[in-house]
Amino acid sequence: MDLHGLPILSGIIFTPLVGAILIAFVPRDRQRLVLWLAMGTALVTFGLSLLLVAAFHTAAPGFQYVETVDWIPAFGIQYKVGVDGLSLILVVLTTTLTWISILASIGPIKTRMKEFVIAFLILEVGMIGVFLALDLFLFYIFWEVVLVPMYLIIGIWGGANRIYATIKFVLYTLVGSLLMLVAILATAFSFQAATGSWTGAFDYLQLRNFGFDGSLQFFAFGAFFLAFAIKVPMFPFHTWLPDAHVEAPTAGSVILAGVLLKLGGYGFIRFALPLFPAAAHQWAPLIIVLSLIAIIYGAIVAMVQPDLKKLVAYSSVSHMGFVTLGIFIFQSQGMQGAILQMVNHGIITGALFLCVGVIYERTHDRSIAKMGGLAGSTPVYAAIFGFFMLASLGLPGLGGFVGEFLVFLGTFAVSPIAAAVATFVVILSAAYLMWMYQRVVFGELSDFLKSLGHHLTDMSPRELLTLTPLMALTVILGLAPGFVLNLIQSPVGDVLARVSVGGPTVGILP
Amino acid sequence: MTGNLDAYLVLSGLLFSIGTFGFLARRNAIAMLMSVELMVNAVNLAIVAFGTFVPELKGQGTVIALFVMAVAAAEATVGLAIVIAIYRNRRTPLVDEYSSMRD
Amino acid sequence: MTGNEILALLPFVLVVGLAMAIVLVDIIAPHRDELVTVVGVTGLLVALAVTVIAGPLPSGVGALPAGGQQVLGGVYARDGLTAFLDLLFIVIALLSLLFAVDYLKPRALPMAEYSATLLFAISGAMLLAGGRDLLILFLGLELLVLPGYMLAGYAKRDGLSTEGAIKYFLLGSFSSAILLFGFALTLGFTGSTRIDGIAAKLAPIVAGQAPISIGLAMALALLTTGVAFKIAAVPFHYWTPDAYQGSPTPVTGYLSVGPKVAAFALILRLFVVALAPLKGDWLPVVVILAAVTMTLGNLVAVTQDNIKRMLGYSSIAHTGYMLVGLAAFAGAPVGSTAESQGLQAMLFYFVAYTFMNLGAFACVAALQRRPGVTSQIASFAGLGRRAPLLGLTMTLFLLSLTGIPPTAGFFAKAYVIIAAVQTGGWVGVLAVIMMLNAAAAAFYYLRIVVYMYMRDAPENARPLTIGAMTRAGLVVAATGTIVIGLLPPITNAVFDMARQAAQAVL
Amino acid sequence: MDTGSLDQWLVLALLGLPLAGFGLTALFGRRMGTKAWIIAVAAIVAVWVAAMYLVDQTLFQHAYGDGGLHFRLYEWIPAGSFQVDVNFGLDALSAVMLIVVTSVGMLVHIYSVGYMAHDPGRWRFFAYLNFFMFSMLLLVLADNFLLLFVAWELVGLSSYLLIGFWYRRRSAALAAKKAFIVNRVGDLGFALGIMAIWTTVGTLNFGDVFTRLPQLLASGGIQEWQMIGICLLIFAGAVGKSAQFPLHVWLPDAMEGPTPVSALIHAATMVNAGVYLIARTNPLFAEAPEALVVVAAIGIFTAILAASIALTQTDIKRVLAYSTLSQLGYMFASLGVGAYVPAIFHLVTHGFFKGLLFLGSGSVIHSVDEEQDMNKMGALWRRIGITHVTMLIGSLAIAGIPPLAGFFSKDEILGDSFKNGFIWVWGIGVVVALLTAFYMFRLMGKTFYGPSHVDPHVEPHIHESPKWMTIPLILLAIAAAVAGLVLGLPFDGGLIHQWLDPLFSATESVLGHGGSTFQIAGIDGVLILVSTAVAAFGLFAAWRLFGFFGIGPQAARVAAVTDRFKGLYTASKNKWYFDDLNDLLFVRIGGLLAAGLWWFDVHVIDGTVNGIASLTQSSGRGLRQVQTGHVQNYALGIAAGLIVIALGYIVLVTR
Amino acid sequence: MGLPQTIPLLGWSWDDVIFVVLSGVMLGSALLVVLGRNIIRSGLFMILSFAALAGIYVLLGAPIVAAAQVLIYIGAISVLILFAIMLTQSKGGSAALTFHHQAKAAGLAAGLLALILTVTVLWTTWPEAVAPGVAVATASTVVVAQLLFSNNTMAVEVISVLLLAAVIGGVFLAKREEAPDAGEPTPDGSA
Repeated sequence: MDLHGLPILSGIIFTPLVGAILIAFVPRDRQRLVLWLAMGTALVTFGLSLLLVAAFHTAAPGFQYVETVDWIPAFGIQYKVGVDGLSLILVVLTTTLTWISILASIGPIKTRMKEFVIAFLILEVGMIGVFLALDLFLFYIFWEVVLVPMYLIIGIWGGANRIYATIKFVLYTLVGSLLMLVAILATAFSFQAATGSWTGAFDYLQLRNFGFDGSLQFFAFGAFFLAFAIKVPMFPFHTWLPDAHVEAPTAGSVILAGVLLKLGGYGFIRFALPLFPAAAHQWAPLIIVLSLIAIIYGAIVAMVQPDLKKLVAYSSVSHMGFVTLGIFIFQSQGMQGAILQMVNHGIITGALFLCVGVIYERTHDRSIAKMGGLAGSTPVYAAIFGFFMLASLGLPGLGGFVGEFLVFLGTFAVSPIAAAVATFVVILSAAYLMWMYQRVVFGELSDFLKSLGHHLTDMSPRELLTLTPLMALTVILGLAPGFVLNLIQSPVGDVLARVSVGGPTVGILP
Repeated sequence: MTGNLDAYLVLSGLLFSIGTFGFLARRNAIAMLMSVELMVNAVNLAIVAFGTFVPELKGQGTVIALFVMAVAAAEATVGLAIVIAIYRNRRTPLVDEYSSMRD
Repeated sequence: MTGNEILALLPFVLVVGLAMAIVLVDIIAPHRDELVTVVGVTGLLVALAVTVIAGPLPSGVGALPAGGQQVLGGVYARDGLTAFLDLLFIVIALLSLLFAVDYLKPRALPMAEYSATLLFAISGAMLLAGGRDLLILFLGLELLVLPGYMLAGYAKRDGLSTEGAIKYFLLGSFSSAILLFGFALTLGFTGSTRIDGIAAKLAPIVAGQAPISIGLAMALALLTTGVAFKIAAVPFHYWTPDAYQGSPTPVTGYLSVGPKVAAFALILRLFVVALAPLKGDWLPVVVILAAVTMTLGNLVAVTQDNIKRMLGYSSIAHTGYMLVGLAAFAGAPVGSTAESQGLQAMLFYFVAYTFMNLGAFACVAALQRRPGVTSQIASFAGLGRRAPLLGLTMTLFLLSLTGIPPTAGFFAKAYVIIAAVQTGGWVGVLAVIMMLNAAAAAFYYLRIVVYMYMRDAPENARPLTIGAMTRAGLVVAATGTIVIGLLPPITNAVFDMARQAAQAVL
Repeated sequence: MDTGSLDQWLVLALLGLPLAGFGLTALFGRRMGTKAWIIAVAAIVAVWVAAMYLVDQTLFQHAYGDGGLHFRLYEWIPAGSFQVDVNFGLDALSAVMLIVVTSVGMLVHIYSVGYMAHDPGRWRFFAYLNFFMFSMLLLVLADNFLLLFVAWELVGLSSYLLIGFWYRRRSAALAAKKAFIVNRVGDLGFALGIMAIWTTVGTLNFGDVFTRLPQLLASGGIQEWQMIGICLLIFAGAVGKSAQFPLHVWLPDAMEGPTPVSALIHAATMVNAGVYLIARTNPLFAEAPEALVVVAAIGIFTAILAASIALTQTDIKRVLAYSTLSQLGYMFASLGVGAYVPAIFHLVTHGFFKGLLFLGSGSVIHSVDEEQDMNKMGALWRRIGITHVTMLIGSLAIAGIPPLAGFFSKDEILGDSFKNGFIWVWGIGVVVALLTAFYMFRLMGKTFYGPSHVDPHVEPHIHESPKWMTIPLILLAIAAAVAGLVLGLPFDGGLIHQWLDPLFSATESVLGHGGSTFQIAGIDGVLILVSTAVAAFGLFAAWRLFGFFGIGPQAARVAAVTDRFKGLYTASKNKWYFDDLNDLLFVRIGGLLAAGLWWFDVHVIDGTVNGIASLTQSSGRGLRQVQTGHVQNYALGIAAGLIVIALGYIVLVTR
Repeated sequence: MGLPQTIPLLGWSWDDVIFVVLSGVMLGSALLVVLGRNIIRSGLFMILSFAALAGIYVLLGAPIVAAAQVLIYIGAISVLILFAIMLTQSKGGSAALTFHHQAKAAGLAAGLLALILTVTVLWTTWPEAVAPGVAVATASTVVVAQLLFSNNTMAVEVISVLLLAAVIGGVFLAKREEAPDAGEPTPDGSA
């Protein structure tokens, strides 16, 4: 299938915006209509992204469906979007999680539903835009567009300490991204200075073929690193995450964990590495060490969390450590694993947050200590929660495993010691997840839960509807990750060719 | 001495400094305003001196000095009006008692 | 005077005439605020149209001879920069008029004197935009600031207003005297009152044909201090918070934009043209001023609970950002693109800043329509619910002030940084400092959003009505803020104008 | 799939049937009530039939030749140069494993119908059991390391689910978690081993790895220490799954699961996976004899360690669990000394008799109202005859009394150890044999003979188990009785050797063993006599102390013996304090570390962030002091600024 | 006249003498303006200072400026200021507390400024055309008038606008608000 000349990418990017504008005109009291419109928009976007999947030429290298419109010709800034395998899967991840999140919010969000869905749809615009932008300026704009709706989602619909959390989130993110803006502009200028023209100065496709000067690379990479590391988040820039997750409403957490954290990983692969390969090599040892610390550290700290969401948040720190490790090990399997891990983490952690949300809906509490014995009273919930718990700890056969393993494998090929350190986390993650699961699900029904009486119901059909697709995806990605791996084969090859270290290094056991 | 530009400029500078001191040290709004007038006069002296000694300026110095005086007059008008307005509110001309707004 | 000369001067004349006309209208029909507003707005629209016709604009409208259309022997000239700034000043006047109506009336303050004074001030600003003679520039400056002092004290029964006014006035005249001394020394040293004449006299010094004089350094110091005061750069900013807090809110809005941009216009003529040969000498000072200004502005703004004061400090920070553009110009080699881009960025920043900052103050004013509403940030609590549209608009302005895309404020910052980075060196460092500042600034801007959306309105909050004029003004400001960011043709148009304006002084 | 032959379909059916059984039971089992077992049991019976057909094809018909049947289902992970398929292999080793797994599995399933009849969660139980069967069969049939690893972890998961089956019991939940986590420690090593293999040879398929890795070593492509490293990493996986020292701690706790689970998973099948793995990777170990020594050492140490603990335990299932550890130690020792066939032989016989013993213990427990403490049993032999007889057969078998199954396999292990030059292994092995016989008959004595200590309330209700349970017991007893005779005779040339020798001969020849012929009249005969005598002595000692068919136990002598070895006795009773050590290391110190890191996170990292924020605020607050509200101060500031700038300019200009 | 060309002994020209005297008077009275305790007396000294300055203008050959100085500064501004002083003099006015506590710092700053200004002026070569000691050309009224109405036409117009604006604003601010309608006399009428 081929979509000859249809601006499918712009369609995907701006459909949610159109939906948001439509919803803005719906009277506040027509809640149902608002919801239908929101769901409809999200599903149409989802459908469009699937259409894109169908129309995508997996075998073809490079970017497809590139759209270019001059925007600010004075600086050669363009509206330029395009899709390759890497962005494709992340776009599909985004569109999937968006409709699931909206569906999941129908019950929990009780006030200002209209504003909520508008914020959510605009958030979707930003996220998709980041994944599709091929112009650095445009990329930056979408990057920042993501910020505001998330700020509002946490700040308005969040928990008790939401304001602290949301401001922390924004300031943290801004510090990184504004420096990234300086770096973007610096690279653009460097390009302009060399070519004598602004044409193409923000064009990713041209910039990545342009060898930047060493010191510029070093500092620009540093700025990009900061922006992406904060978003990922990498140790020690991670402390906004537990706060944001704890305070965010369920859907916010889902998107935050599911997509927003991926923006950082995506940024590394798409921009930081190809644009500044030499600097990437300079920075890589530091980043690898930080990743290793994050992997172990996040897991250990997760072990003592009293709050379900905080636990999952710290587990995200640990899991996203694989992503950065896989990326910066500069090895084909490692990077493929990192991408796969991004997708898997998006699905699994998103689902875990949904699971936490389900119980929070009933108890308005998230402290592990008050839970217990859910297996008896809500068996379906316990089973699904267990499923994602296992997926999260990287049980083979489920999604999490393949990505993790590829990262470990790639790391091992480069540095067995690093791999051993990283792999050690499989024990820790089993420990904290199972410990959490045991205390929440096993045992006798806790007094606190008993006091809820008949309010402690098992999953509703709507909740099932949000989680079952994710279960299916988790299984599919575990059993047949090939379709994702095939998509990212050529982007990863390309990136690695640019950082000029590729392929497994055979025979370097420790 | 009278034929020396430097003398006039130094004189101007001294007058300017005296005005500055008055502005910094006096507490009464009107006294401060008077200090500013001294400063403006100092500048005027410099301008006139330049107008006399610098050939390119011909009579321009004089002209500018006249305008500066006019501006000073306007400034004084406005300033005094404001002083009177605030005096109605605060019943004091001492500026350092006007510190309801700070930080 | 030829017809062309008349046309070139016409916008200024129209604004002055309009001011007088309003005085007349008030004498003929006293206390007719609506009438005054209508006359004022209509007149300004006419002036706007005339300015467009007079040009020169990049679209080819009102093409003028090279070097601009000289008027009256060259003391005033209309060039790209004049046109650019005139348009901006008229818009500022227009918005300041619109926003004032609903604020002044409940406080029994007359519209006529306000409008007339405001227009006189604007006419002063327009003189700064076109003046090419030190005397004209000085008179323009005085014409700008004297009405400003009066506007600051416009709520004359209000102790804070008069207190702000007298502080503003005293310090303002002090700085005027300093600036004037600088003028005098420059004048004496170069023997010319014309800015291009001064530049011509200074050129040999730069070329190394004449020794650079210590007296000239003193002149530079006096001039720098004078203009730094007018743009409210640290450490000459002290008047800003107090004058802003005390002034009636629409006046604060005007003060935060009009005199600042006009003072920058003076800088453009004085430093960028007349003292351009010495730019290597004043660059370090500008770099330091910019860094200190934005940092202090933001740091102190973080701690403010009074929104007008907070926005006052924030406007100090914005001065710092604008200075980065100037530094980019000064740091770039003569004739390089970076030189031009620094100025373009600065000019673009003026436009964005005008819309967003005036807009933000207008929202404050709208909230304070009923006398007695304080300027405490807490008064914004629950605004998102009480007045969703007002809340949304305010959010927009705040996001723009923060520099979040795709608002005008973002592009303004981006252009400044492009220029700064392009110039490199210490100016590049300045860009980084600027971005760190922008991040810190997000804290206090977003705090207002927090109040509006994340806190509940006080129990006794009464319903909020927004006057038609304010509404119209807000629409204009909001549209400007969005459209300049979001609609590429508009962005580019503004940018082209800025480019042409910058070319005029290069 | 490459071709669609019937046998390939059958292999797939081996996996598909239990998986389908799991899915259907999980989805509908709850609604089926007491009949929830039907699907699951039917699936396993079908699997057994199919397996038997395949075993016949493999072992008797040699339908696939020596190499076995290999085929690919689909491409699983195509990650550039890392290509892993879902592919299966069926050779003699797999077939032998199939016999044990499917037979014991089927019998346990049947047994469970009776055992779990009154448990409301029986549908879950059968679903889990089926899932375990799927995992275990996948483990046996997997033809590459990664797929094996998947199965490896899935059996761990099944074990987790089944140990924690009675999730309301905290101890069960804890034991389940412990089992999984301890297993993961081993898996960590295994996973690293797999990575090492791929990094060195670029493939994970068994066949390719087994040929290429030795080649690589021969050609100098890798160093010998790398080979040893790979082998030890793989062995780490085996240590975890087969509960060898020091990862043995999970298995006794795993007895929290229902008894059929203990029989199936924690005795007959899953715990053998480690043995299977080492046997499977024998071509690699052949190149790393040093690694084999480690295997032997760990194995025999575990054997004696576990046996010593089993001596003093009072929980009937825990005795059996330690016994399992001990027997697994034997198998590893056997592998370590290069006696692969005896190891597998013992695996098979142990599968039968240990399955039998566990099921028997379940029957015992069932009869005394779920009591597991042997101190509250006694004199049961009259009341539950079938159970008694079958367990007696099992005990004799494990004790190594001829001609029961255990005798043949254990004897081969000890014999080969001795003959291959591992005298120390043999020596310890003989001691273990003695202890084995002793603790098994201690168990028998305390349970079936001597006076009754059964709770008086329970006493009247003691009853023999239903047919569902006894029939599997009888079948297993028969197997435990005759398996040795069938497979092990003639010595060193029985069926098991015919099947497996081709598989291991290459390796055994590389190691330089296996050349010697069996001499019943020579050294072998002596060894047989020694081990039989030792076993008989242990049996006799236990009989004297704990009673036998009406002969009363001698409590006073027991007390005297324990008093004499007080220290050893307490240490044994407390399982040599391994659990306490683990608790200290991982729960307490680890918990402190985690709490410390969290403190670090909140106060140092986040503290820095918040510190920067508050520093900003306080510097802002400090700076706002400049704004005094006094005009003169402002003016002075301006004047000062002017002076500074003037001086600055003057310096700039005059420099 | 009968006077000698130069002053005996000193060898100064009479102009110099007058300059010195006028300068002394000007600076002295300026000092009294800023140092005096009584604000009314300060105002009066200011007038004296301005008058001396007018004399210096004459010496400089700018009689027109001198005239304007007398008319505008002494005639208008000073009177205006005195008037305002009277208006704002509260009962028992605080005559004693005229100095701010930062007076020392102010003195330091002013002294530094004076030093810098003097030094810079003296060290600078100004582009003066007239040789020292030679009387300077006076700017005749005609020249000034020509300048005013040729090059500086615009400035003239602007200054009128400025004054108008100042008056309008000044009137509004100084107007007593109790009776907004009544055209009360304001102190700034003379400007």
